[in-house]
Amino acid sequence: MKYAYYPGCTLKSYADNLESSVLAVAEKLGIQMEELPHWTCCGTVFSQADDDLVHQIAPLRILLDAQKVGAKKLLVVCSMCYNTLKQASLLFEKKPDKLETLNLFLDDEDDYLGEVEVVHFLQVLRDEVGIEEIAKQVVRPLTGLNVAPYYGCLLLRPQEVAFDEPERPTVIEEILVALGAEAIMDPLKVECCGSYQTVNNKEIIADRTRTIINSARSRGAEMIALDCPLCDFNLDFRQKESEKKYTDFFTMPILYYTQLMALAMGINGDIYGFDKHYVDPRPLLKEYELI
Amino acid sequence: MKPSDNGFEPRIVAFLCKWCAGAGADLAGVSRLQYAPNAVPIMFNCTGRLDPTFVLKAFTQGADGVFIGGCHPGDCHYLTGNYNALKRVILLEKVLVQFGINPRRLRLEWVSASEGNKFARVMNEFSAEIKKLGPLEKLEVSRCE
Amino acid sequence: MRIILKGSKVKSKLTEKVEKISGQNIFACYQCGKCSAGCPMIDSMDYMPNQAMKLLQMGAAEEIINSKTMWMCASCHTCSVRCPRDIDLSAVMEALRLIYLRTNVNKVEPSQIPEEELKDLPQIALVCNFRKMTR
Amino acid sequence: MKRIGVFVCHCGINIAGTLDINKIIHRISNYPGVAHAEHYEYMCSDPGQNIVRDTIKDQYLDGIVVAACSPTLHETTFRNAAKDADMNPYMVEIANIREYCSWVHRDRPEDATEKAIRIIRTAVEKVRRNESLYPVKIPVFHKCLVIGAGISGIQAALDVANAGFEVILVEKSPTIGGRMAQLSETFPTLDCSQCILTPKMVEVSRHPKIRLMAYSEVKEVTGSIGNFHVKILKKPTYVDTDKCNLCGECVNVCPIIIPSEFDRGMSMRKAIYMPFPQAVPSTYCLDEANCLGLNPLRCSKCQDVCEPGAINYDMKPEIIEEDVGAIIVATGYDLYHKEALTEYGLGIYEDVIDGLQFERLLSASGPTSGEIHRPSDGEVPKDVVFIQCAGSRDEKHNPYCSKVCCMYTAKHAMLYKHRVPDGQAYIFYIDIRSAGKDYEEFVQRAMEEDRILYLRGKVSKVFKEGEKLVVWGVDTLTGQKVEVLADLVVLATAIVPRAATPEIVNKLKIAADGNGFLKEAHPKLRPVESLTSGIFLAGAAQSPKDIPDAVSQGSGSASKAIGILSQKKLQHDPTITDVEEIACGGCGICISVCPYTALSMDDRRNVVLVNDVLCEGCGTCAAACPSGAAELRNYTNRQVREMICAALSKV
Repeated sequence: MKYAYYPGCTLKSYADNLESSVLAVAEKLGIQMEELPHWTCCGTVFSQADDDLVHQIAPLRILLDAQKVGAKKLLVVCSMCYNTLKQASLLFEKKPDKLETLNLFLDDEDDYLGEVEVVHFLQVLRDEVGIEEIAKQVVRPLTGLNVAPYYGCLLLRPQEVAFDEPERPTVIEEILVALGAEAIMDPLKVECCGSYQTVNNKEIIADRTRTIINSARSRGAEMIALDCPLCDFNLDFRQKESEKKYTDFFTMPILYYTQLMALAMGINGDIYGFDKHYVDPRPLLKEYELI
Repeated sequence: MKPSDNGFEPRIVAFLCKWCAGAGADLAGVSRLQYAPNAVPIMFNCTGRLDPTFVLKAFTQGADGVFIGGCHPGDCHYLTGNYNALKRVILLEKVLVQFGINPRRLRLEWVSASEGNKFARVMNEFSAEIKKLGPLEKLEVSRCE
Repeated sequence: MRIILKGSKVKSKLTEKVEKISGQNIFACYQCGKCSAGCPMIDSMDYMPNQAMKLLQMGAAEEIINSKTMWMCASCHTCSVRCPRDIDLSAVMEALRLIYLRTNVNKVEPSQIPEEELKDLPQIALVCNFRKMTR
Repeated sequence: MKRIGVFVCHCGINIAGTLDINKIIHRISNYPGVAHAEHYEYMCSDPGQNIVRDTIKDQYLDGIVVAACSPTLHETTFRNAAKDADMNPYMVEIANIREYCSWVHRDRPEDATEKAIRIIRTAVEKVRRNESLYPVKIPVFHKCLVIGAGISGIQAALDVANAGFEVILVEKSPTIGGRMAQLSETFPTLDCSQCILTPKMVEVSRHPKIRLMAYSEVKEVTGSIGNFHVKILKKPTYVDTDKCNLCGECVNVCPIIIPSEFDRGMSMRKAIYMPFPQAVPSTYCLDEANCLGLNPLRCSKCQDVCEPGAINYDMKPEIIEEDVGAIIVATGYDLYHKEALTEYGLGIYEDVIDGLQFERLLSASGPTSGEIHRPSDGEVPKDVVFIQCAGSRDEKHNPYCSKVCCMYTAKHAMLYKHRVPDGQAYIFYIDIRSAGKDYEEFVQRAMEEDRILYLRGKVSKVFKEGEKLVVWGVDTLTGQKVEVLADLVVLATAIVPRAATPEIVNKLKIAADGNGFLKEAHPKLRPVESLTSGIFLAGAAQSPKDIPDAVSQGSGSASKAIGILSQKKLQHDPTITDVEEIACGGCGICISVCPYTALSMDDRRNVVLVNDVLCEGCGTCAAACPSGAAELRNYTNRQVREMICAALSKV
């Protein structure tokens, strides 16, 4: 399994523990990920304006890069990048006239032919590797650990980009169960964390985070596993604000699902990056004798 | 092209379905609406009967314009006849261009049985338009004597 | 305050612009309120999303352009996936933001964000926010 | 050459006031083929008609043109006059020179006169090539097939049978009664559904003119109006009705337990079962798909215990063939599959149920004997949320309004309050559609007397929190987001056509609309007829309907069927298409454009055949035929071309 890989900015900085754990897990499972040589910003959010083609140039350049290296599939890990690139690729597929305009605009480049498929890492794990194969690689099962998966918005919405049932996704649950953990069904797992409002409205995020964490806790979760760096920031770092605002609020560790995978697969501890979280997961993991 | 006030009176054939456009024309009559007398009606049960060659025949026989009046979409007495007429007209417009006939000389209108006003109006509009276009001269025509 | 309706107002330029930018038919909304019922940000909005749609139908440009609603929207698409009329409400909100931003003003001034906040915030949050809130 | 007579009517001054009658007569007399031209003040009057009759005879005319008013007014008058003079009525043509000419060109009399002459000439050209036509006559089988024995089909069958005609009533399931048998009480009167339905079911089973075939399916239909040939598959019930004494021992011993379809999974049934105690025909049915095996060596518990020996594992499916004159299709509805409404948790939360499930809970004969217990733990729910338009009026599911949900939801909430007086019912609605006799009053009563809380907004999400269901809704009237902690959620899921409807559509060669409901011939004027003559529609198979509407349409379709069955022979307008076999290339284009399936391919000879009965004479096939083989009678290509020439001729 060989893929062209687009990391995006945040995986190289804030979320380097996501990237390192993804790469380690991928290596273990035989997924070859070749980073695009000259990647640029994806634009972070897909422009929903019908009259705003300029904003599609950033994702187009990336798809073009993938085409240049001969990739059929472009593997994305960050869910915001995934959403932007997937929506852009679908737009080019559905509205060839727009693609043509952009191709003409980028006249010193090759034309993008509209054939690169954007896939998310979770999709590869579920459809290409298979949940059973993941289970086989587990050497240190996360037995007894109660984990609530959290999906956020951009993997599931809009409907066209969703590779799982938008209202009731299960892919992270399936992986957690394969790792030996208890997957806690939380209906708020598809609720929004407040996203970019975190920059100028962190009060709201403090509320959202509290609601989501309390819902997971009330169902017996001890930690939340997620996949989006922005959700991670809001649910993890913004717990600081929740603590400030609500005296009855108790923090909960937030981890990337890939960190748990790496842990369960017995991969060298340097790549976990547990120290990067606001809420330290290590006491909990120690309790279960996982570290 | 000749000016419209040259006294030219175009000859027009109007194919009307009897359920909608024909009934609309009846209503125009009962309401005594006055309109241009250029079009001679030929009645069908349904515009679905409109063989494209009828339109070509009319042009070769000296018609300056051909009008087709059918039921509004969804109202066809025979369910889908008017859709067939529409498809044929779209094709005919392309064919007419090939023959050097201005496709504006062919006009399809949906006229319901209650639209006497509309029938009179489109008759006037179409006659005026054909007047403006002038007689159909580009064809070697042998007018029926 | 009473909103004075007239034909010229209902056929509002703003609504027309929103429809053009978003590609959505504002008048398709039949006001079931499902968007509002599921909206995660609604507690911070002055008009609920369905009310914003109604104001757009009425052509109440003032009310809508001065409203907080579109700025509180987090583009989570929950409304869009559940709308029974298949309206992409998220795109409507984007259009409203753009109409404001295209007058060349910022909603969020990047230079005003405190230094220590900037230190913490991941790029993804900043770029995302500026894409939505600045010109 | 044929001798054509032309009769120009003055219509007082209506025609003569504008048109120059003398000029018309003069020009027409000279027109080829015109043997005689004549005018009179009022041609439609008795003396005028006498002139027509006498002249036909005196001048040995072959055809006539009456230049007068619109054919809608007096075409029949003059055709009858011609008939009196031994002329075929189809040799009469009307030239409309009043509505189409004199009335609308009063200010231009000269041009109008020329136009009138052209109009008359086109009529002359047409009638010169008209042929005498005689009505198509078709024999009729005086028997009616009714497919589906819900309330609509039952009503249709009874009406046809009471008119004295034989009826074959085919029902797919082991009992008749359909959806109405599942209902508890009915709006707006709250009378018990079974109480008013079961007498009708019994009447059907005892009616000497009705042959009831339950547990049967229509396999094949051929032929056309008056002469349908149907093959019906009678599935084996493995129970001999004559021997069975309804002791029920077989049910007691049957080891197989599966969810009951009749109770919509709210209770269980055995593999040998009776859907409900009042079932008609009143007998047991062994469900082949779930039985451990019809091989007596496998289980045979029911056979062993049956004293009268009514159980017969050797029963075989039978094909029964019948000839009928008319068919009524009343195949009913299903509810939209609940798994599709993922945001409401239907399909995973036991306490989110659909309207029919709630009917079973309310029903005195239901699994809870009419007491309200929620499925998960049997508790009596104290807060019940009803969600309307669940999958209806929704572009992502079904775009149409399911019509009955507003009313039955009001009824559900009301009946719930009657059963659980200290409970609270909440109804989330978008609009209340209560158009119907006493319907609005009923809904108001639910609000005023039973204090049901109507909230104007759609629910966005339902999820479980402990023992409760959290309902996230909105009240758009106050502009407030609301949350209800409910014990039970009832979804008014959309009404959709039965899953087997496409199959029925194919077998009967009728049409379905975009939503899969059976399509009527005209949405306003022919609402009970299908697009195929002799096949009629009844009940919710055509569109969502409540009981009174379903019964009305059942009666309506019955009266349409009786209209056919009561005739010795059917008559049909002979203005239809003929296909000239020598010219027909067998391309089949005409078949594809015919809206009435009146054309078919004779595969052996590779030519198209016309079904005289089904052809309505629109002429679409004639216009589409590339070889000119298909010709509409009295509107042939030749005729139209000559008419075009006449219309453009110099006056």
